[in-house]
Amino acid sequence: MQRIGVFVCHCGSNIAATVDVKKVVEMAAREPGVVHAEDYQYMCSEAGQAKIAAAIAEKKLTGIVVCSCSPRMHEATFRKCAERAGLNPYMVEIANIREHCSWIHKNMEEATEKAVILARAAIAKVNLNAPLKPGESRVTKRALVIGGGIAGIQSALDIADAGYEVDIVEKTPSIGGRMAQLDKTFPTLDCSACILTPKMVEAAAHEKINIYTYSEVEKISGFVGDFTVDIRKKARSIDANKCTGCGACQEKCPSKKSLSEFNRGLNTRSAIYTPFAQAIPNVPVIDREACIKFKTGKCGICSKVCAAGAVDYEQKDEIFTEKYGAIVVATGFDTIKLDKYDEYAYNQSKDVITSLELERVMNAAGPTKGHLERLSDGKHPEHIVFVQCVGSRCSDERGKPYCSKICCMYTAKHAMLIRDKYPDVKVTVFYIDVRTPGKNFDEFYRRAVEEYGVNYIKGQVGKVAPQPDGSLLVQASDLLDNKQIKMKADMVVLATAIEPDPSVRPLATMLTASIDTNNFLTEAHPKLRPVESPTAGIFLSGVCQGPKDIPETVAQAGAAAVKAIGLLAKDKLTTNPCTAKADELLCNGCSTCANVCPYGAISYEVKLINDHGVREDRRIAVVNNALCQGCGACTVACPSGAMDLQGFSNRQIIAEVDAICR
Amino acid sequence: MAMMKITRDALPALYARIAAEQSLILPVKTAGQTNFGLWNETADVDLYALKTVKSAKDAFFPQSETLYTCTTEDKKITITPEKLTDEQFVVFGIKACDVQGIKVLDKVFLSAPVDSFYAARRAHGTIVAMACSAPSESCFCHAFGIDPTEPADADVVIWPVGDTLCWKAMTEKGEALTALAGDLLTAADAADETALENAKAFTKSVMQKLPYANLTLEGWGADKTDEKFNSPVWDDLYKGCLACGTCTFVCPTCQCYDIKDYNTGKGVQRYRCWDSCMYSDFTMMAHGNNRNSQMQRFRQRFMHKLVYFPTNNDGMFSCVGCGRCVDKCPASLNIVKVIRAFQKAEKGETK
Amino acid sequence: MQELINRAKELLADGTVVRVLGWRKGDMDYNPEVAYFNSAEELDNFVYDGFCGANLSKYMIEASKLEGKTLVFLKPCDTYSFNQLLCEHRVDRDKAYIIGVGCRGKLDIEKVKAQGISGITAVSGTELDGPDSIKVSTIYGDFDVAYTDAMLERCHVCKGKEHKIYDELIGESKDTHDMDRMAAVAAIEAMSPTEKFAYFQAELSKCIRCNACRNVCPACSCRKCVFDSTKFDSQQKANVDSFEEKMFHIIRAFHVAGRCTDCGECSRVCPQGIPLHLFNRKFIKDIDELYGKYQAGETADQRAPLVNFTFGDAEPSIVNERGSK
Amino acid sequence: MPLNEKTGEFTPKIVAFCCNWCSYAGADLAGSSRLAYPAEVKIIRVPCSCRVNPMFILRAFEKGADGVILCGCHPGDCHYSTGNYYARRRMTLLFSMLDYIGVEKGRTRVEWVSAAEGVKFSTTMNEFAAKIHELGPNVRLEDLRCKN
Repeated sequence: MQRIGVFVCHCGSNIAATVDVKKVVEMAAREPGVVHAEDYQYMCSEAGQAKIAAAIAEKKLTGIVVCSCSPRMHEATFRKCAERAGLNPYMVEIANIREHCSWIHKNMEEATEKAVILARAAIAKVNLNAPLKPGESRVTKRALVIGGGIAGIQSALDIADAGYEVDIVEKTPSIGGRMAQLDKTFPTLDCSACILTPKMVEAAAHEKINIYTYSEVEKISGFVGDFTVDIRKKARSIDANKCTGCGACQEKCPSKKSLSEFNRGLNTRSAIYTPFAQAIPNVPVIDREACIKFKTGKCGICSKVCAAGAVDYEQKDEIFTEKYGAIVVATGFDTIKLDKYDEYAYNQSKDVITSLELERVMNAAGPTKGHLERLSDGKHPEHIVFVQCVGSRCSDERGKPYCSKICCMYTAKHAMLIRDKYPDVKVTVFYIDVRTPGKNFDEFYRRAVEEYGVNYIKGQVGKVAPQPDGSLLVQASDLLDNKQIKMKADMVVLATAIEPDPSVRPLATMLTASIDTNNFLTEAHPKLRPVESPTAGIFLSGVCQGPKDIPETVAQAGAAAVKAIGLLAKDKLTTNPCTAKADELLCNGCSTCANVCPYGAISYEVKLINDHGVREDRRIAVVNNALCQGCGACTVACPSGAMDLQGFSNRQIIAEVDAICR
Repeated sequence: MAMMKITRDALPALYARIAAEQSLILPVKTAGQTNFGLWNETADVDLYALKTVKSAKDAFFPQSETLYTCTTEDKKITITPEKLTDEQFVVFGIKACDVQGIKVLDKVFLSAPVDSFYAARRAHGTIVAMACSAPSESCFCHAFGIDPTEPADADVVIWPVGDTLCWKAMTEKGEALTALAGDLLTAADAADETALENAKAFTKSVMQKLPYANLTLEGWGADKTDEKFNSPVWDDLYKGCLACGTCTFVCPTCQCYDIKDYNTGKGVQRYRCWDSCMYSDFTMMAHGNNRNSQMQRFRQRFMHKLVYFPTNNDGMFSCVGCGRCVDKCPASLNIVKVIRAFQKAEKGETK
Repeated sequence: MQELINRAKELLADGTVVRVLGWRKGDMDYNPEVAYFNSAEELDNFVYDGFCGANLSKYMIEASKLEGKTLVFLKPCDTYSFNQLLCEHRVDRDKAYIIGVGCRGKLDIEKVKAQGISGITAVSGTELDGPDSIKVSTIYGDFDVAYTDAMLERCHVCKGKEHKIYDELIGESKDTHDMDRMAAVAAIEAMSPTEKFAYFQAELSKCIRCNACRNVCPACSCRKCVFDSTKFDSQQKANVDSFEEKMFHIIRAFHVAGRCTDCGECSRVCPQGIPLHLFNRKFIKDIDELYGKYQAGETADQRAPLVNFTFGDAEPSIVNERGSK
Repeated sequence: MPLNEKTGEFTPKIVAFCCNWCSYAGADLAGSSRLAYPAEVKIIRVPCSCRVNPMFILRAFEKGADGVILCGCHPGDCHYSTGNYYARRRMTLLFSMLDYIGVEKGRTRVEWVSAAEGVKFSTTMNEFAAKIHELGPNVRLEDLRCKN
């Protein structure tokens, strides 16, 4: 049986004016377990707290109830007070007789009665309270960044600058990501490579950053502060320590017919290759599928020409295990496949391209060396049609329901760049809406229209038909003039929807991080915790969380880094003790609880259980206290009542219900 | 006392007359099922049902009953014992097997220490037994020496004969009830007596044709503990058992109960309620359970009925052959299968 | 039936399984019991006919704890339960060898008795390939009863003849569906609150808390039921008044909502004939109508509706529009 | 003993489960804004609406409550991201079942109240209490043992 003290606060006249405080004290004193009850002007004041501390000591109280303002106001105060007096802080309950009582009721008798009942409920609850102790877990002071695009690079740099070791894992042979493929960036039109490359170099040179390119995350276990990750370094077939990056091997490689991933398949590359000139690391990779040596056993030219002797055909995938305290996910995006969009003739005509392909066409290092020309015949185009929202804001299953957010701006950029460089080329843009929120964005778009004479037509393109003369016939509707339009074009550029990189799905499973129906990683709170995953210790950087442009990506990358730093800066994590706990004897091991846990906090283990003399191996739920946030979803999902929430246990809540309904 | 009779049409009037003086408990149909229940004007009486789902046990040993109530006011606790039954009541239409069931309960509850709640009910209850006219395929009361046409130990016995019921008071309580029935009863004549004898003979002929007519209790009874307890037959038989309490709760003789507290918010009601030895938490103690497998629990129930009880009660079995468990067991396990499985095993036959 | 016995003997003999879970001949033609068979000799008492209604899936929870594989016979509707148990890690697929047995609907002797037939001594014609009517012999004479007239309620709303999980199939099955599964639920929904209350009050007042419905239910597979544990202060054995029954039956149905395959065992075993499936089906109907059609046990890897959601789910206030007028 | 039982009028018992993050704060805001609602409403704080077990609601009725209301964060705003979505399904099914067995509609309610919606909290409680007054005492789910 508890020895409970009840402390009723007047809150000056805030409570006492409407609630007969003395009556509450008198009634509370009669409740079972209550051995002490008193009132005071301001319980939260130093003098008030001293009274509580004194009573705890004198009456050997094991639990206290403070009838005062909202627990949101002073629960922490009274818990600390109890702790100082030697009482477990979780043996404190608050009866909210101010916000929920004295401030809303005028009739003293009614308010007093309610205050008595609220006190009674709190007493009934504290009778069942148990001392709780926050858990502790250690923090490995090292971060993992998954994805080496601008988001990953920025997060890694920020974390490393704060003094923590960071590993970047990038699945392609070089960091740089999508941004490396872009030509110019809006709205400033500065060259993408010019601003990205220094960042890449900085990351590579940073003493706290290790970059694992051509590598993938294989397995993740553990939890916040203490993740264990297996990373697969795929066989590059090159000894990176010996390679000087001279490029002779690529020049001499006889297999040159593989499509260049970096150039979006618009031209070819050799079997041994670095994806682009500024690649980091500047170490090539042998594409074993395309390599003659690997296919036939003959050739070996690259090895022969390599002065450094860096080529190693025997190299194998290497898996190593590392511990991390925090994980930043920056897996980025890809454009959606256009297989289902026959109406745009993307697969029929080489002159129908995606915007990302246009970036390569416009780029000096691209397949056309930066000359704007038709890919089918190399002719200079006279008229280019841009189609917006290809697969974005789409109501059918071919596309995505969301707005890809970046297309309006990059299309304006493309239109403007073309008109600037080739004033003879006519540019028409079909749009549903032009969305330009952002600093200097609308100005930018208006310049495209007003200064550069880009022809914007509100309407949707219904069909792009390749003509026998090699041109394209674009059929569209003009929604403002309400008429059908047919126009000839030499090139059509599709602003293709972006989607999370497909690698994010299996990764999310490994991380037990939740993803939404569009495969974007879910944030812990859409407004208040936008860069954290609900799974503690996982932070979201860049487009893996939702469509965004470069400045937003960099901002989020920084924010994710700060959150990770905040975690790594701690030596130990104190965990909320109000977590779920499974009663081993009652647990069915049915996994229902894990299904509703938003934090991936529940796992299962097979354990030998002695159930009143019956010994058997049972599958039992285990809650990781470092991950559990104490929502209680599992407690209700659990049919046998095995899962309970400490601090808000079934019996405690029932006791409150009973006390109120008495 | 002389044989009386009442016509079937007059029964409602009889019920009303009895109920005006005392509580009347009789087979009542609710939502398609017949159980003993309190009579009132709207009750759908189903006197002619062969078997109620539950036996008449509730009338003397209710499924749940409060023993005492604790009320708290401030820190003061007041204990109020539940009042013992002090009003007369009539249980009408109990079959011979169920009356024998009550005799079994008497053994348990009326021997020292006497169960005062039960004793009070027995003292105030009048039993009107009704002879069976058409026993069914699950009946085997004969195996326990019960004659369904001649219920023993009742206060009044009634026999349905066509549209008439013969009525005979057997005890003083029965006489009092007969007096209360007054002019609704008339004296039976020789023709009635003949018809009754014919009816009894018919019932007995039915009994002989039923599937369990040849069931005996050979091998069962007092002092058979050693030879039965460790038999491998149990292990084979129990497997289908779902560990529910159906057999226990429909049984006229099962007498185990649990004592529990109900939190009323203002205190505690301590009540007892039927428990089942088939339940995994039966006799659960702090250290665990003394029977921790379903085989043991299954064995307990039948050993108790067929061995332990007769051992402790001069050979009286605590099964009366009502056949309710035969009808109701969800897994089609029942005491007859147990009786026979052992008889076969002991004769060296495989099941 | 002989085919089943032969196959079971083969599987025992070649060591594929170490025991057989099936039905054993009862002492009457209509009460076979669930039993294990450990040898070819014991299998001579195996039976499979219209009265083998028991769903053996739940027994596989215990069988999964035993050494070696158990051969289990599952009817089409039982396979849903097995899948559901698999989904909840309550049975071990590797410990089960499943023979999907044919089914043409299962019989209920109570339905025969309800036709006024008593003194039953024998019932024949109930086997899988038997005739359209069964022959009931009684001490008063013989009666023919149409097979469908003696069928369990659940068979009139048969989910189909397809086995959802099995290792091999023996015997033809029949889809015996000839009634609207939700008709009874809809009829209750159409009542006024007072009528509804009266209906359930009458039904539930019969409950004797024998727990047969719970213990037979393949979804009620908790090691310790919440009503048997002290965790919720909900331990109940009494039936002092009607509330406890309501609490028990609402929560029982709620706990299996989205997990109940509608196998009908609860109603089959209730000694008081309470149509317990009407609780489960109400939840199924609501789930189907509000969250999209869902059949528990269809596969072993579904996400049950109550551990799932969509952003656009109906608000609880929809009950005000859908419920009683 | 309830102090104002002297009037002899029906004073319902109403239990309001409020999630800690939104609705409890909304109730606090109603308080600090002095937005009155009947004293019959008593609030129980739970971490999230998904913590509320249907058994708690039945328990309240068993013990004599006349109305039970559950308040949580608006869908999409749950502090734990998804808790209220589970609560929403659970309560929808439970309420539908209560209606099905003949319990008067309106004795149970779910309302999403944010921390900023003091006005909504107060209005909701006023409405709900009025509804319970209209329905009268709960007799269909009470346990007679809890009556005196």
